[in-house]
Amino acid sequence: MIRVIVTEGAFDLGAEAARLEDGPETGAVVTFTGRVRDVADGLAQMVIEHYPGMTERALTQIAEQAATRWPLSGVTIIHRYGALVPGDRIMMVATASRHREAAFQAAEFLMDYLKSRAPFWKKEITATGADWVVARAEDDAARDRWSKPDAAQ
Amino acid sequence: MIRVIVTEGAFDLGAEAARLEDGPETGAVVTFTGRVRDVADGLAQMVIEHYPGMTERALTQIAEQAATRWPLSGVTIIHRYGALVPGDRIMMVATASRHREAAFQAAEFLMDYLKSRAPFWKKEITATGADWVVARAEDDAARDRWSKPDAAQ
Amino acid sequence: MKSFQVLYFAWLRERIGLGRETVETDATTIADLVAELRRREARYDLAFSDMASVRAALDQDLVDDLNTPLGDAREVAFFPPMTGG
Amino acid sequence: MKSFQVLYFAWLRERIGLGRETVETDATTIADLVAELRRREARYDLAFSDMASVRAALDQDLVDDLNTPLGDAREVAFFPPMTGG
Repeated sequence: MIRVIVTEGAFDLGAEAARLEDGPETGAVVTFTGRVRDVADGLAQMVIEHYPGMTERALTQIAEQAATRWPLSGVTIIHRYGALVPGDRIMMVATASRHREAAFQAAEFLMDYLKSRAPFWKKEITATGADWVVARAEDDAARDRWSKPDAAQ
Repeated sequence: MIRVIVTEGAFDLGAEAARLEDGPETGAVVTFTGRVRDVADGLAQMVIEHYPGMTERALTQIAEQAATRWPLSGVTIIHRYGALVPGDRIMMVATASRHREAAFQAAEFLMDYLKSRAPFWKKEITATGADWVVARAEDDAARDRWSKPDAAQ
Repeated sequence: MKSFQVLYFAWLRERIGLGRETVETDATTIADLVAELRRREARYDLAFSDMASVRAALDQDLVDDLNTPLGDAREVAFFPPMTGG
Repeated sequence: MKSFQVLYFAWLRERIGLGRETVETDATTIADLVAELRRREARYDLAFSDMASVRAALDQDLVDDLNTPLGDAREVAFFPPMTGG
């Protein structure tokens, strides 16, 4: 039910969604895909570093938390590492449920947790240099909304 | 930027998402897919009736509203009609944006509006008879949350 | 007298027994048109007996209120609450 | 003295100049270990100069507080706030 993949290679969004839809009880599937955007001064590469071992462990824990919190029939998280170029897909999450609200909320939850709890670091390489991407305070705030007393269930 | 398709045929989720991702500015793509679930006493068919002309018009209006409300680089709505069987995909929406929050919220908005404002009616055919699906009050409530003063933007 | 294309969908179509007809009427609002149709025949009266479950569109735009004037519309549609998605 | 595998990622790895080393220490908390590393050499001192930008994991579990005891952990990792997704 939980599928976590950490890979240098590309992935097939359509095949992943179809895999998650399988079974008579799944009514709703939500997917999120993140891609490398170009930056103002021209992005040559985005290099993604990760912490082998901890990455798989953290992503699995985040998926398990979502599956505990919402009635899901499936959760998929795929995240790439290594050297990517603008337009490449970086990662995807997908959630399957009988109910659309659960599928949407669980997918947003996965993204918010993944952004600040999964050990990935992005470096942008342009013609003028290389810079580590700085974490956004909004990403911590987005994650913290799920632990408020009135957090959506 | 807006793509609305009303069809008897199947659609290709992966191809639709890839189409929406095109262009250097798209960072995030969210998709929702709805499928025919089986029901307790065995669903033979789900037959979907629609109002040709008004359907395309209503879906286009809903997509335009989403594009006004959030910074989207693309919106796709595909909805099937005719006779479907359990496991068939019924419909999909997809949204593309620089920002994941906008893509998620716009996709949820599309679903909430589509459920109660797009002229489709589902009929379930089982071994024991045929029944029109009854609209859920929750679907109206889900739609109305977008017109509250504190609605997410 | 004005002439309208009147369309019925889902169980309204099934109860009335047709999907589309031309109606000549002096009715000025959607609600007046419904009242006139109900007086015609029992199948119309039955189809429109629970107006809380009936929605309408004028020229393919959903109306929020059945007291909406027919105005210059050419097409009036009646149907149950929608169940797409 | 206990022995730990110490890992560094992203700009911490670049500033320190290595990704992994074995450290023998009497430090009892993560913060103690950081203090000891900073005393070693300027490159460690620089890498750990802004602790608000440093996160740590013990045996591949993120810790919320750098005063967490090292306990029986074998692997300690230091890295900047994460930027996946």
